[in-house]
Amino acid sequence: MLITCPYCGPRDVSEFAYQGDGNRKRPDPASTDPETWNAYVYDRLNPAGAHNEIWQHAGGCRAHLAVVRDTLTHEVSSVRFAREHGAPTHGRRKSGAKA
Amino acid sequence: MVEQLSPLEPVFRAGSHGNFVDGIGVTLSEIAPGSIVQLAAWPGQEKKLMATINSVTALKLADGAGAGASSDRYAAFGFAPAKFLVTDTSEGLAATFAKEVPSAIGTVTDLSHGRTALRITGAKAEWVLAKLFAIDFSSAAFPLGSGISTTHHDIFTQIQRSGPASFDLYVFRSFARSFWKMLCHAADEVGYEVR
Amino acid sequence: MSPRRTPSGGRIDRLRTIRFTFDGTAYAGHQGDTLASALLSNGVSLFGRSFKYHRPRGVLTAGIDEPNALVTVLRGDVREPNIPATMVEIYEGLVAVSQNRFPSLAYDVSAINQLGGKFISAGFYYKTFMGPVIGPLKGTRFWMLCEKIIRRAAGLGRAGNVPDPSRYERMNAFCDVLVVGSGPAGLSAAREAATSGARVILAELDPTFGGSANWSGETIDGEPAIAWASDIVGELRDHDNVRLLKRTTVWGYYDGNTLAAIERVGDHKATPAKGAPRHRHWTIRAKNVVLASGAFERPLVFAGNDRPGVMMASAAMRYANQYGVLPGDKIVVFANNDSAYSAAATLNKAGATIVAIADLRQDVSEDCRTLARECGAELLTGHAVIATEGAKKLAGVKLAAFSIAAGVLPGNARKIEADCLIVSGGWSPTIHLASQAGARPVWDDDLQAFLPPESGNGWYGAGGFNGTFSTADAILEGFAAGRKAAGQPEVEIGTAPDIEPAALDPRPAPVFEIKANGKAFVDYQHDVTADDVRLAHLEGFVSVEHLKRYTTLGMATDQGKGSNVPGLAIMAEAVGKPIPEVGTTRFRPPYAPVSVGSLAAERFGDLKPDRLTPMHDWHLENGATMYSAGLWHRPMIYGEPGETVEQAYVREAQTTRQAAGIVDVSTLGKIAVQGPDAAEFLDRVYTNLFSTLPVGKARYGLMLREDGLVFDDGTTWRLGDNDFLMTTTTANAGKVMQHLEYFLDVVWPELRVHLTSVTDQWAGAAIGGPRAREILAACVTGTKVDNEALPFMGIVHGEIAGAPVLICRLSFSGEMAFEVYSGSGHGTHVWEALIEAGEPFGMVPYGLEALSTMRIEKGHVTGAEIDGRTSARDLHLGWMLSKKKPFIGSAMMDREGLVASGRLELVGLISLDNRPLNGGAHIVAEIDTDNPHGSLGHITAACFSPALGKYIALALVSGGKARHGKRAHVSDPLRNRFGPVEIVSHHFFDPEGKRMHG
Amino acid sequence: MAEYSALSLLKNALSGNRDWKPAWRKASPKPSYDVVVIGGGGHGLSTAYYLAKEHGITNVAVLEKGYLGSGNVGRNTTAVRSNYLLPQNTRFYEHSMKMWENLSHDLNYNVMFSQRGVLNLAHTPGQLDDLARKGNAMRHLGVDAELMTPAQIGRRVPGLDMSRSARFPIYGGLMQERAGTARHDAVAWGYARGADRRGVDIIENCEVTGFLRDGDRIVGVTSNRGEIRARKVAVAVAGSTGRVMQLAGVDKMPIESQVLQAFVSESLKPFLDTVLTFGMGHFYVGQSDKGGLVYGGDLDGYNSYAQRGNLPIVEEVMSEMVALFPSLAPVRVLRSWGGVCDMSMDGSPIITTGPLPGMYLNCGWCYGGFKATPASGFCFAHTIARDAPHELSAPFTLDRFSRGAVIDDKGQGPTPRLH
Repeated sequence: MLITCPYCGPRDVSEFAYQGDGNRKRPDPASTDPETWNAYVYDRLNPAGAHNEIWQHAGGCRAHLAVVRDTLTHEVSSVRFAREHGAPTHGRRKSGAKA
Repeated sequence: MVEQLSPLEPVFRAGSHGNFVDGIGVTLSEIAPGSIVQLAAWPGQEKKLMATINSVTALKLADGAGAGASSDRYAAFGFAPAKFLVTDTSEGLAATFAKEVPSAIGTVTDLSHGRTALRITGAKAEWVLAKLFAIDFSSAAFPLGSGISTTHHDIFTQIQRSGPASFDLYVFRSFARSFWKMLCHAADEVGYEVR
Repeated sequence: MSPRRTPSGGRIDRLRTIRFTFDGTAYAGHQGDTLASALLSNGVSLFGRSFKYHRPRGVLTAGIDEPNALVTVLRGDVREPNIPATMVEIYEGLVAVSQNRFPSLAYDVSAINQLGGKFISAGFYYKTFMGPVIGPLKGTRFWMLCEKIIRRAAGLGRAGNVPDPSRYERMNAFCDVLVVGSGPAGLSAAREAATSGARVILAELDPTFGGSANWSGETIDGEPAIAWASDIVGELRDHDNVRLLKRTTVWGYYDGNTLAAIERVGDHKATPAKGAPRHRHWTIRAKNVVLASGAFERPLVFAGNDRPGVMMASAAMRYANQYGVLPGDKIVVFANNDSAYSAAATLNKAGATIVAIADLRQDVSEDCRTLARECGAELLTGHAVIATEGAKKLAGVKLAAFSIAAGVLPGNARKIEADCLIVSGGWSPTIHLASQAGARPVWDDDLQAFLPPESGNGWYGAGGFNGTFSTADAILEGFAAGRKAAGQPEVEIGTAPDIEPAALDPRPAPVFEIKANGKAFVDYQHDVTADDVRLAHLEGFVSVEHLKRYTTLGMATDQGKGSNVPGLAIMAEAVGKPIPEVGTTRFRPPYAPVSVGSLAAERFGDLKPDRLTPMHDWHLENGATMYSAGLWHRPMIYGEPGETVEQAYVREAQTTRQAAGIVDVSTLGKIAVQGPDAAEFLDRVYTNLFSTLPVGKARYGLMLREDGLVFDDGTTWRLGDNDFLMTTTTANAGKVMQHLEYFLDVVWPELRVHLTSVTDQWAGAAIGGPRAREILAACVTGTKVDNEALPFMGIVHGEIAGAPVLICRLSFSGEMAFEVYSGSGHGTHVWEALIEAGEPFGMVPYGLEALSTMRIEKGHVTGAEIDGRTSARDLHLGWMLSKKKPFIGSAMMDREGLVASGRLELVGLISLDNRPLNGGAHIVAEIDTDNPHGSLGHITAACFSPALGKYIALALVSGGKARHGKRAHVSDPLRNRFGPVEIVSHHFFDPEGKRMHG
Repeated sequence: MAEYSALSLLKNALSGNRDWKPAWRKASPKPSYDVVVIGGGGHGLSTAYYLAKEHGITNVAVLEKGYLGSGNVGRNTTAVRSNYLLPQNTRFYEHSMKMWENLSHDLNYNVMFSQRGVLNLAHTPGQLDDLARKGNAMRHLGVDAELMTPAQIGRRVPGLDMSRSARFPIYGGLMQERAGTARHDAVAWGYARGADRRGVDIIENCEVTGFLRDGDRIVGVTSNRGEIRARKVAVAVAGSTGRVMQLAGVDKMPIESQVLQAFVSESLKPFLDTVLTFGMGHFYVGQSDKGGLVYGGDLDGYNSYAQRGNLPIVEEVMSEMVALFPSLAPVRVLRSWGGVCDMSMDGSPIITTGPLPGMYLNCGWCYGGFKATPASGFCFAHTIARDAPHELSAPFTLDRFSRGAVIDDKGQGPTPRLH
């Protein structure tokens, strides 16, 4: 599997570290609402199909990437810098929608 | 000034090794620059940082990922978004940059002791490196002067193409000895000279 | 002259004779022979024994699909089992032995299994061997007795215990077009792609390029196919943009057009070239792939089809044309299609007698009739082989009239003497790689085969792979596929090359099995018969996967290359459905078995790199015993002659507490945290405040995970307003870095902070003990180190022996202590200067054992206590949880489960029987050696404390503090250590910290 | 249906093996059942079996999307053990182990449970202490465990690199002798046959396409074979939990589906008579009765439902194998495959009522579900029949996350790929 890092270009999956569901939005740090926090820390979207994910190019430029990848085919349809387009800063996309 | 001790010392064996009867495929050496400095700009400040690199080293970096250049004394390349590795044959580069790079532009991190710089040169350099890295080393994909960040298993490596058949590799110092042994092992097949 | 070698022909070098042994007997062959061709040329017919029935087996094929002729190749004491003799190139001194037989290949006692035939049919083991419900053999015991015997009988070759001295290597490659297979289609594709300027890799699993051109006997535009192929190979060699890989099997098609291949670099050599690997594991990232992998000829399923001497027709042809070997003198042909007629013609031309051709079809084309006539064979259309004769070698066949509709017709069978029966049951395209890439094959009624779709995401097919069996069409398809793969526009395809002899009709009759009495094998190696397939049906194991799993069909080392389709066909008939409705198998990597060593590649013998501190060599030179801490190597003790480990660390710790000691702490994770928002960032990631830390001071910090449990700890030093040096534990350095980077990049991108790993930039030496300050004062210049200049947690810059150093006064040992950081390249220099300065004060270097001892005495926590399940309060670090600010973990740390009573809390233990305590021992209220129970917790770390003169330990115990002063017991049934302990505070030694504050 | 025995084998052999009956009926769905179990894998089948056997609930259908046992019960590396650190896990898996010890007899189907031991290796003194902690925890719950010295290990496992100069020398190991391996497919088939004999309908090629609701309550399913109503709907589809729960409108779960690869070598004569795990990586290996070395390692480490993995893990696993057994470098890997694991947030499973009324959920088995098959079905059946958790599975309910009562045997926190 290859992921095309926006900085480094296409690289083997072995250079990347998976950081999971990119749809999660960290609650307001001042909030202590247990349900919100519980959902953030423990619950994950886990779709069969297009999935918004965060990967870190740990073995390269170390940037975190917002990746749209199909969990049925492993096909990567979009890769962007997370810090610029970080999924946590916006709501959840409709499943199947391309970034 | 106290000289830096090479981490390769006990395993650095100058001379010809491996299958060199039909010729030397690659030459391996340690570069030991005086300074290795990491420069990193805040978002939007990258151009200013590049201008500073230019004013200090006279190296002109093109726009775009991994762009780099080198002179007799300096080498510089981008290895991550808005991040650059700059080397100098002399010591003291970090201090120079610390004066030149205000905190509004970015940060300066001295890695002169933290990274070990190795050079592989020769007709078989691409072949030997391809044993260790999943990187396309052909000059079309990896042009002269440019740099990349990658890994060989646990060993994070930054690589700059320093010549048509020459690459400079920067590895964490603690891994340098293991990496050197691996590099020599990979070069056995083509015959190599350590210089 | 070997008995079966033809007087001329073949691609072997008859001037070069190679000597080798098989089962101890010496044989000779020629350069270019495989072990199979060389043994056949010597008249050998018995190659191996089957898996279950131990039936004698010969060689069935000439290639990678060989199910029967498996051998073990010996190189000294190193064993390479289960290699098809058809894939072993002979070399001078080759030693091969047969397998799965005792005492010998010819006389194998386990052949008695055949008598149990019907009893040990498919799946029999599920129905028996369960044994009695009561008594000494109840439970699993009876089965395990039986299993021992079954295991010994099963298995093929034997693996050795002697380490393989071979070298294996990896190669990463990138190309525009990877062509798999170098037959006419592949060569044509490679040429076209190369001409367009694309970067091309051509991979061929055989030792010679050309594929079927090597044995087809055809001419292409008037030129022998072999010459045509070598011309193109020569042309390709002249291209800079082409890499030719022979002996290279592409075995895996992974995501992103990443393909894996194994190149057998040294297997055909007696001794490898210096520095050359035995196998090279290629990872090829190709923009596009041309699959020109050809097709496999399928056996027919009939009684006795496994007798040595039965061979695939194409294989026989290949032995004759490529190796100059005749598989028999008197040959009978048995086929359901035309291709066997070419084989008959070839074998006849090479000198064999074709006794008869039994064709299952009633109607046979005029072309075939002519070929039969020309080779002098009796043509028996509408006939089938219903049995074979002979013991360990074919002596004759029995033929009967046959109709496709009714099967074997009643009437007298006819016996024909023969020493070889060549068989063709049609062809199955080699679609494995396409299937791995996700392609769904489509059944083709004409060809009675599964064909790949036209193209896939990233690949194009050509030739036999597509079910295109005429060489002319294969060349044209290769041309087109090569162009497409290279991204060239399609062009009008020119005229087809002129091939002689003309192609025969590739369509077989839809017959897979001839039903008659006797064992008819579908999967040769695993002894799966047609009756086994029907039994599976009877018992409801109808889906392809159930069929495979229940009968083991297709699970042998040949991976069902020949048996897959016949097995399906027999099941389809039993179910009464068309073949495609029964399904097909999805192929997975590897296409053919791959050596484990090749995949380990450069990591074979070197699993992980060594991570060494700058002072590593000094430690070794000064008697340190090292051990692994993750990838790092760290001194455990600096033992003196005759000392035990305990004596050594007690001496080291004691000396440190009495005078001074020095320890290498370079492995601590160090992260430069820089930028205008660095302090704010640290406030968010640590439980305590860092924005209030003045420049030139350090502070101990604690990090939680988001779930509120403790993650890591360490000191962070403020070197400038915007410049912090964070230290982490050695073990967690990488994880902490990743954790911080995640938050910066994903959660708080607005913070201007840069993180850089500077672990390797700094050599760290911690020097502690009552004399530590004096030692420093003796060697540090440029700064004072007294209490005023360097108070507790203060930081100063200075020099030692000319090298710049950064000194922080902090203590892990509980003594007056300092961490001295220098550039790594100066590490040994500074360390030696410190050692020299310390000598007059009696300072010793100490290792991890003494370090651990002193930290246990002080009750400091490490990874043993921060085990991912403990909270800050469990570790009595609740005081570090700031109430002034939110931080990572603050929202989750008070959940009911994390504040419940009865959690394991950190305590100290003192051994009351003056015997050592062990890490991992449990704590109980009352000892019960026979039936240990009631664990209250466990010991995390233990030592002999020189400061207390007692064996002590840290432990996590339910109830914790409430048990201080109470008695309990260690219960360590694993090491048979039981005894009384007193539960005390984890601050064993100098709880007020007088010593370190000085 | 006839009992399986040596005698029945002989009788059938004499009649040409023509009288065998299907191991289970090919049932068609009825309009309604007391319980519908979604998932014809090990856990679904054992659940149905124990519903019938322990609770007398026989009006049960097991719905399987593909062929029976096509999920992880047929894709795992067959290890059965109860060597856990935390008491909740140890108790549950030990109960399972006891059921395994009698399973072939219970099912009248030889599942070939072979108690040849599972040995965890330690490569530093610290690791050995960690193993001792685990082993002692087991012993304090009455479970067998022993420490082995390097010398003992060397004798038990010839071919293992025992040299002190090895990159990660072996300091010792923790052995559970009662652990071992079983024939994975046989477990599915045995439970299917057993459930079928008690009247359960096993319906293959029946894919659930949605849930029937009465208000909030789940009252059945829709499938490619029509509507099937049920008083209770049980979901036991580890590996597909995300997909099936999404059909019920539950799109967030404390689970990531990740792919785990496994490998088998070509058949070898007996080489390894135990199951071995490496302490410096995730590698584990056993040998099947057919002679193949069955082995695997780490997860690929990303979400996937594709049942296929990638090369880096292949290479990692092989590297670890030859690091332990340098003589196996010339031996060849024959097959590889991928299974999709429900990786939960604490590495422990979920057996629970809900999360919707009328629904029961069994999932989150990470890569350890096979060994749990008997106890999982046993406890899940109890949960379904009694609408309350069994004492053994009570700690494994869904609300443990919000309560902070996670069961984190590896101490890795909510990062599923690290469990």
